[in-house]
Amino acid sequence: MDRIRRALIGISAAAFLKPWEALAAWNKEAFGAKTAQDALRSIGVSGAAPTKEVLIEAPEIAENGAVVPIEITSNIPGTTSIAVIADKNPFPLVAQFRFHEGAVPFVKLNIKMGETSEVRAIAQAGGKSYVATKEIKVTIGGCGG
Amino acid sequence: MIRFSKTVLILSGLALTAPASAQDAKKEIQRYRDMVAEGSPAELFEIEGEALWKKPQGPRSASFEKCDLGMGPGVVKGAYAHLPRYFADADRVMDLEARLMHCMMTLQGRTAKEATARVFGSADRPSEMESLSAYVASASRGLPMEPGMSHPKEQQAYELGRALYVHRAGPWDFACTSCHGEEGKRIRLQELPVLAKPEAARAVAASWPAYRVSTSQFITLQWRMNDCYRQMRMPEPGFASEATVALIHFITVNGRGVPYRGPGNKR
Amino acid sequence: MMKVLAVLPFVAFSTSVSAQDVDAVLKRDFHARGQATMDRVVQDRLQKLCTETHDNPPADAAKSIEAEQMKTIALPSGSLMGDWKRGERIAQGGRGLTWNDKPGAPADGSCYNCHRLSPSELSYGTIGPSLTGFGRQRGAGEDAQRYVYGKIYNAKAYHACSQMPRLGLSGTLTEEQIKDLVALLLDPASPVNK
Amino acid sequence: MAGPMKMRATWANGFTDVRVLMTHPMETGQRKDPDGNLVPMHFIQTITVQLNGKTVVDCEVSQGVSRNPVFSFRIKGGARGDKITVAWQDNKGESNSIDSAVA
Repeated sequence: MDRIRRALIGISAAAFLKPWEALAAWNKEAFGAKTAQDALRSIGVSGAAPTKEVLIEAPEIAENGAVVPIEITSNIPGTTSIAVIADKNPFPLVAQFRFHEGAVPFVKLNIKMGETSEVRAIAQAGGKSYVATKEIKVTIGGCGG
Repeated sequence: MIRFSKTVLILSGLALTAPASAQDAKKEIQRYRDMVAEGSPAELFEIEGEALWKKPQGPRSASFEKCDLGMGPGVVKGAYAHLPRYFADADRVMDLEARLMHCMMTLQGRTAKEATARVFGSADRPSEMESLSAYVASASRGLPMEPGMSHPKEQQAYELGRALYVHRAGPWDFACTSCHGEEGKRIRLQELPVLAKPEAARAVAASWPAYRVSTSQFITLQWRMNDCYRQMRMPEPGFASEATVALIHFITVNGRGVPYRGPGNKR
Repeated sequence: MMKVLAVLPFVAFSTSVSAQDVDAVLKRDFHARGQATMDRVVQDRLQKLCTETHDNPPADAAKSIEAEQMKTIALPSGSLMGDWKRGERIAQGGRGLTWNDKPGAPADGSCYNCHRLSPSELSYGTIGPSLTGFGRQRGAGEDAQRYVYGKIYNAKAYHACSQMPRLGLSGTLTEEQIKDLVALLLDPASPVNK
Repeated sequence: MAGPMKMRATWANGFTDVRVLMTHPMETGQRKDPDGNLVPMHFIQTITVQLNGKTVVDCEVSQGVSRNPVFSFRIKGGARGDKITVAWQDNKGESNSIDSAVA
């Protein structure tokens, strides 16, 4: 179905697209992967180099796993994408952002985390992959408010 | 309006080790709360609430646009900042939800039973009362909280709230003070404001109602009173009853004077 | 007089609310739901005393209440040490006795809500004292076991207006569950004492 | 009909900051409703951010994004009055979009 949609979008004139019709296809294999390694493979990443040029801004302790705020910035020139992976989630790949001309390789989002886990941000630039990692502890809160 | 804050990028390269002390843990939790508050879905409920305010409902097919929240029929701006207050037409002190219920009955012609059939919503389906509360409260942002305290019934409500706050009952012998009686205490990681004191009550008056991230729900002070009594193992207090309004009035008066900056964010 | 009241809301009002007023309000404004029946709003002698004195009862009144509460504690015969692993689960959980808990289903102790116990649990409350290392300091002897069992069964036997629920007397925890909590606090193998 | 979205785009010091809120349950397919039935998967899969009709960021996301998603993006350049459009589509084919002028 996705493929048919993509094909249809391909042949329709871009000028007449509604905003959502320009949306990218969804990588079923990568998002269905049960391990961080499989997810990375499915988005074409192998042997990402650890770097300090990709910054993960997130609290070290999250009061609630339902909402864990994460902000990622890549200072690597020519960054074209950033993927977010929560290692211990049932489906570790949370999101992949592609940055086109004009976009700063920066994103802030809220993710779910079932338990304390490493969170990785993988940036791709010039055909290479770079990774930053941060452990986030997920705790049990009080009675809410 | 979205409260937009400039993101701080410099911090992120530092402090990658696990927090070593309780002090660090506290700081990290504060950072968590600050980051969550930067992007609050509370505003989505304000949009829903505004639509509901204008939507004709009930047997009389009336909207809330003639509902008098204390500032005159239809005036939303600044209304929340003056609640709870005494309303002569009902001869009682009302908080926001009690007053909304009053308008549902008198303007829209709905029964009390129908109006309160579903006052606490779920993440999937917020209640009408919650969305309306988000909208009305948001229209008091920046204005000082000044609940009514001049009418004898307002003073009575305050005193009833004060008495309920310390009243121990139920199988676990709890009063509000069992958790909210001593400064600096917490349940799990949640700090517990001493609501009899202005400093703590101000933070509450300024930020409720609020979006609760753990359940993705919009929660109101009526919900807070209800769920506290549930956890006190008590029977259920009536929605917008004199008892719950008195407690809310007690807290809001203790916290008065602070500019309203909600709807806020809760864990 | 009215004007003074309006500008000084934090002083006591002449419109003070009596205990009878509060009782009447609770009976009128609250309703039974699930297992939370209306008999729960009726205060017993202890709750009345603690409410009236803001949890600071005169010494003789406190003593009389504590003696009365002590009589409710029936220590089971034999060892009071259960299984600390089950105790940890009971200490972590917070279910039981609320209007949306299933009547008759096992309840928990809600211990971490107020106490620090196993040091690995970061999310602990501070309403009660930290109990980390409790058994290391007190030992696991018979006296310590009896004290911990009694305290969990009825904390009011030791402090009349303690904020800790009477977890045994109220029917929240069973004898076996309290023994498991005794082990959590006292067993040298428990993470509390590591 | 999808729930409301809200967006704010502001220009300062050569950058346009975009923050967007979306109403969406982001169901994982693993949660049970109060009756014990599994709530079917229902989550946003793709999002695009456009500046004056030209895509600057496109995203694929999973059910691991929190309910009622909030995203911030940053665009180099842009100017007050430029049109920012954010659109999403979920796994059921539902979609929504919002646009607003850079302030």
